[in-house]
Amino acid sequence: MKYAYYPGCSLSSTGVEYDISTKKVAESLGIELWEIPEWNCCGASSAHLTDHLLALALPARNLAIAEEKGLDVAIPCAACYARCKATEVEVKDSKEMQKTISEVIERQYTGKAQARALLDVFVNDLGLQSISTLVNKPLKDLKVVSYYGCLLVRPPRLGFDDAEDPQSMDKLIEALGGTPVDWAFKTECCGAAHATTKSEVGFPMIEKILTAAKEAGADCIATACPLCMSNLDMRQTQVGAKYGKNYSLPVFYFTELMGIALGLNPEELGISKHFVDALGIVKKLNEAAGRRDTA
Amino acid sequence: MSVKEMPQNWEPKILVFACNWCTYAGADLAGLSRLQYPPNIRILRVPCSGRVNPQFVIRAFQRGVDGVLVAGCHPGDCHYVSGNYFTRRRYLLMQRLLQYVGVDPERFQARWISGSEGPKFQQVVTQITEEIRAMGPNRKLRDAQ
Amino acid sequence: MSEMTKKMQEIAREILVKGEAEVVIGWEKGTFWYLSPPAFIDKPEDVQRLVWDDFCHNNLSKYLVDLKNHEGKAAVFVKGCDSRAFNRLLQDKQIAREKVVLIGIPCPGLLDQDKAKELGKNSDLPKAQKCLDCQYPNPLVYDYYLGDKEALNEVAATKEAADYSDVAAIEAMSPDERYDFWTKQYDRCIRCYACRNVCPACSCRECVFDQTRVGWIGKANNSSENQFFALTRAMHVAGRCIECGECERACPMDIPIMLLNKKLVKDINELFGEYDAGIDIEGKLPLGHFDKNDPEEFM
Amino acid sequence: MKRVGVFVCHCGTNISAAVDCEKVAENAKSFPGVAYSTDYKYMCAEPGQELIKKAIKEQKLDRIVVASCSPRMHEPTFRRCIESGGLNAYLLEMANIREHCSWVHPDDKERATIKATDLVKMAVAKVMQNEALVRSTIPITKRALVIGGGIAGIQAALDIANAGHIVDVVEKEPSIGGRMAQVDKTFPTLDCSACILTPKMVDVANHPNVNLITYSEIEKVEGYVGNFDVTIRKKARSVDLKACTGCGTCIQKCPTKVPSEFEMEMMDRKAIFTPFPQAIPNKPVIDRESCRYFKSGKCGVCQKVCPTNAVDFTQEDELVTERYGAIVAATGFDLFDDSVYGEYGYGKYKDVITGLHFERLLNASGPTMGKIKRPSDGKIPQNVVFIKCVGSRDEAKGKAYCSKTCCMYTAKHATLVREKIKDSNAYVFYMDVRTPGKGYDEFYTRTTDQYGAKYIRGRVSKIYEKGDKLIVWGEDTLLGRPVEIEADMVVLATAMVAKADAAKLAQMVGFSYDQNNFYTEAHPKLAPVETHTAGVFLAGACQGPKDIPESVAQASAAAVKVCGLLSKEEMPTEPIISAVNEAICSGCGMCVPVCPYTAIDLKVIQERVHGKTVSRKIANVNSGLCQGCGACTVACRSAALNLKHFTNEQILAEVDALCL
Repeated sequence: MKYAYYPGCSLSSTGVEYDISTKKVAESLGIELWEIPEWNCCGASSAHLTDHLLALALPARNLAIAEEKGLDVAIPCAACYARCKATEVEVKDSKEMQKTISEVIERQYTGKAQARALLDVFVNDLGLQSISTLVNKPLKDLKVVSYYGCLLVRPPRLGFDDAEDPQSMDKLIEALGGTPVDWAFKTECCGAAHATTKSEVGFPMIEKILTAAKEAGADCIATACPLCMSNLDMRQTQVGAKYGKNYSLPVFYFTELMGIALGLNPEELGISKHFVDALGIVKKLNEAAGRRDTA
Repeated sequence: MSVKEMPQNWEPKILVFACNWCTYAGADLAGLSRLQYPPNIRILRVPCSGRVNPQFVIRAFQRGVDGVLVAGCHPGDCHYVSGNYFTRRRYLLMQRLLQYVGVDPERFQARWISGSEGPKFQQVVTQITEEIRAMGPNRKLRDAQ
Repeated sequence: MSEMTKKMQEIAREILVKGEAEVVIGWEKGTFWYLSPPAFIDKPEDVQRLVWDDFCHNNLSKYLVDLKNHEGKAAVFVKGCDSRAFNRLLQDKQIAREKVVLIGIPCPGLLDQDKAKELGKNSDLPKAQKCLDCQYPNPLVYDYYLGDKEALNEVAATKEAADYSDVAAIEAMSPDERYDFWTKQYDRCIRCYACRNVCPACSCRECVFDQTRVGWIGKANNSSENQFFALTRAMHVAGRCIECGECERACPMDIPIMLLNKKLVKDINELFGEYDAGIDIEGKLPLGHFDKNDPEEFM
Repeated sequence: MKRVGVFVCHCGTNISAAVDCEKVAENAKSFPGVAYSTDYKYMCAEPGQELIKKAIKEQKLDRIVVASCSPRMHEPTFRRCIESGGLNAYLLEMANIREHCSWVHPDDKERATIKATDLVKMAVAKVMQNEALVRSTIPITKRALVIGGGIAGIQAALDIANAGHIVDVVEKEPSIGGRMAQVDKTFPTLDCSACILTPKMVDVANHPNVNLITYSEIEKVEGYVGNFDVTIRKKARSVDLKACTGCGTCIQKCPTKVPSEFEMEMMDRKAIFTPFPQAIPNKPVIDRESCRYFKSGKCGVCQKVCPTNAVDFTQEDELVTERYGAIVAATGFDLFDDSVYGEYGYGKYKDVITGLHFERLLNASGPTMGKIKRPSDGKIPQNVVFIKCVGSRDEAKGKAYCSKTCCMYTAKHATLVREKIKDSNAYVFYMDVRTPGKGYDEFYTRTTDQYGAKYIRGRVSKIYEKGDKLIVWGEDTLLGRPVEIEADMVVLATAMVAKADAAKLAQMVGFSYDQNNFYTEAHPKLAPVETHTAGVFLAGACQGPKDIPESVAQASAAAVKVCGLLSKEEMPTEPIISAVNEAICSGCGMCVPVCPYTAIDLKVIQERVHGKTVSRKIANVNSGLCQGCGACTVACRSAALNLKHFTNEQILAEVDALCL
């Protein structure tokens, strides 16, 4: 299995551990990721607030490079994925737009190279069955709420999973030997950049998600988006202080959890980079496994 | 008057196959509403656009018609339930085939015109007449006689 | 004698001796080395006439229509394209399955007869045009199979996908160029109707071109009538042509008839979804049904 | 020698102002076949018609062309005219020189005249090939079939029966009554559904002209208007209806409990059961899927306790075939599957239910004896949230159409919550409130003003459980604010959808259905109860979402259509239909799937070939079903099929004439 790989800007900055864990896990699973050479920013929200064509042309360039190679593109970041998917769909829908974009980027992009969420690739292309056979350190008794965020499975007609009650990450957690915990905040918005620019709007949103995860009885949260990660992990102490709560709720990229279950070194996966201590829970997991082994 | 007889004041002759229930009624409505259009079209009434055999179309070109329009009810509105869906399939192909053998796309067209679309009837036949007038007499597929 | 010829003769003899069929339709050597016309064998001692070589072009399934009212069974050899022809006729209800014994032959592709005639016996001959992008070299339906039973698709398709570059080349011309091209082709037509007679999709009891009373077509042999014939025939086989190329081979005037048929195959695939005729006899024909979501160009 | 008469009408000045009618009539004299040609001021008026009749006689005309207005206007007039002049009505053609010529080309008399001449020329060429056609008749079987025993079916059957015709009602379930039997109260009057339905159920059951066939399905339909041969599968009931007295002992003693479909699975029934207490026939049926005897061979308690020996495990499905003159489809509706809305948690949270569940909770014989209680813990809810348009008006996940009844039943539910539960709150999330109907808007106004239901304009984005509450997040779009409600119960106003097997029945009978599988009426305005298949009529929600009064009205309308048909001994058929040239037809069957009326089948004929008798298949047009569209004629490559009055020869002649 081979895919073009589009990490996106976040994965070389705040979300570097997502990048690290993605690459490590893919390697262990035998998935070849070909990083798109000289990839450019997907345009994020800035581009599509500014100019429609720009918002499509930016991702189109990356997709076009992958298309030349004949590869679909695996994209970890939910926001990058959403922008790339939107481009793919628009190009497929409109020959005219396809032409315009090709003129702008000076490359051909016909929509043949598909934008694929990394989670989708793992769950639906590789398959849960194949993943579970490779698990050697199951996430035994680890209660995980899967947090998909608002972009990964939306809009409904483009998504690879139910937009309101997605299941793929939960099933993945199960395949890793963990205990997926059902909750109602899977696709609730984390507030995105509001935590920075308008904390009075953003913080309550983060608070709701963390509280719900806690109430659901989760040991940790799994996510697929670097911005969600920032909000839930980096802001956790700050939000807790504001609402007088101590969540102590580790947040993982789902790729990190996969890495742990596949037996990779947590440090090498980048888990030590988290703000809320996440190594502790991994350690406990390993100790429990050790006890089971000796018992 | 055929093309040969009046080469100077040539006027295109356009045959319209109109289904009885929609397009023929739409043409009637255009009349009732006194919507004017060029007097170049001749309507041939058929019960359903699904009755229009492609051979009729080729025959019309053979005999010297400059353009052919096949028109019927909008998909879903067919008086006979599904006739126009077959029309659509058949003439999507036929149109491409005619173009493939060199017939200019303007010469053969198909349209959905409902019984309430008098203005659309006017607009469609006006447009087709003007397109074909600009192209001149049709020589393709024509009988030499 | 080739291995396959031997097998053919053996099975033909067996079938005739056992009385499984009264006649076996196969190929035999013709007047020239590059001709292998049909052979109708009804006596076991005649089976040595049968031959399998690079020139067994004739689509034998069509002959079954002539045996429609024959009481006994007929056995017939089928290549991939012949088996599609058989399915075509079955779907058109022109033959009864139970009256036919089918003997399948995997076909690696046949050689170009015209080139053989031109270049001579010991030259390097190209494949026949129709075989160049054949997708169905193996018979789809048979009672006996003369190839390797284990390898179900023992001969690979000649090309990965059907090749429409010849059609595309014409599409790329201007309307006037296209018209001139086809006029040149059909000006040659002598309206012998050999293309129709050999075609497994042409199985009408009375062809419209013979209905002079209705007046579909005039007797005059001119460009206009010839093109009426060409276009009408193309529409009549649209969605039903099994691409055996027999029409083109049979044409004494070398008119590229398959260029019309392939255009329709291509358009049907593009407009209504991939469809290969003569594969699924239960399935609906492209012009025998519709989809409410068919492309809409007539608004 | 054919002698065509051409009559050019001036229509006062309607035609003659733009077309030189005299010249057109003069030109026509030179067309092949024309023996007489003239013009007149008003051809359709009495003197004009007399002129035609006189000319037929004096000029020995054998076919007529009238150049005047649209045939859609006066074709029947002139057909009658030439018929009384002694010609067959179908030896007429009309050239439309008014709507298609004078009215649209008022300013170019020269070219309008040329065009009118061409149109007459085409009509003459066509009429030369016209043939006399004869209207024939088909006999009518005086028996009607109603498919579906809900309120629509019951009403249709009663009306047909009261008019003196025999009618069979086929119902799939063990009892008639349908959806209305599940409903508690009816809007806008709040009278009890059972109280108004059950008397009708009894009426229909006792009517001497009605024959109820319950627990049965349609297996096959053949034939056409006046003569439908319908095969009905009477499913094995395992209870002899004649012997059973309906005492109910078997039901009492049956040890197997399964969730009751009628009670929306909120209550159990037995394996031998009647769906509800007022069922008709009030005699049980064994659900063989759950019955212990059928699963393991053990038990048989019902048989042992039956005082009349009515339980019969050996019963088998029975197929009966009956001939009917007309069919009413009244098969009703199903509910949309709300579980596609992950955000509502239907199927996940027990207290998120549909409106039909709520009806059962309201019903005195339902699972809670009419007390509104939560399915999860039986507590009485204080805050009830209603969400409208669940599955309706939602192209992304549901259906594009409006389910029409939900606004009213949700108002009813909200009213009843407020009435039955002290200090309760009823919140209704809505997109629009649509209440056209007699007394409907007044009812809605009472719901909000008098009963104080809180209507919130907006959608719900999420429902989740928190403790024993359901947290409902939504938006009040009028205030532009998010709303959060701690609810005890959520009721979804679920879309009405076509029955899962609706398409199957339609295909079997041969009428059409829309993209949502609702049955298609022949005309949305002017033929709302007819189908495109003559003799098949529609009643109730099988045609589209409807409430009870509408269903009843449509049922009565369908009954009138049936009675109109059955009141005749025979009916005339339109002679413009397809015909097969048997000598040419090769029996390939291409025409069969293109016929929208299933009017063509293949039949076997015998013929002599080289001294032998051989049989072959050919197409066969059923003149009772064919409506004359001509689709088959184009599907037929060899032109073995031809459409009378619009033959290949006629159309080719018209095309040729145009260019002469």
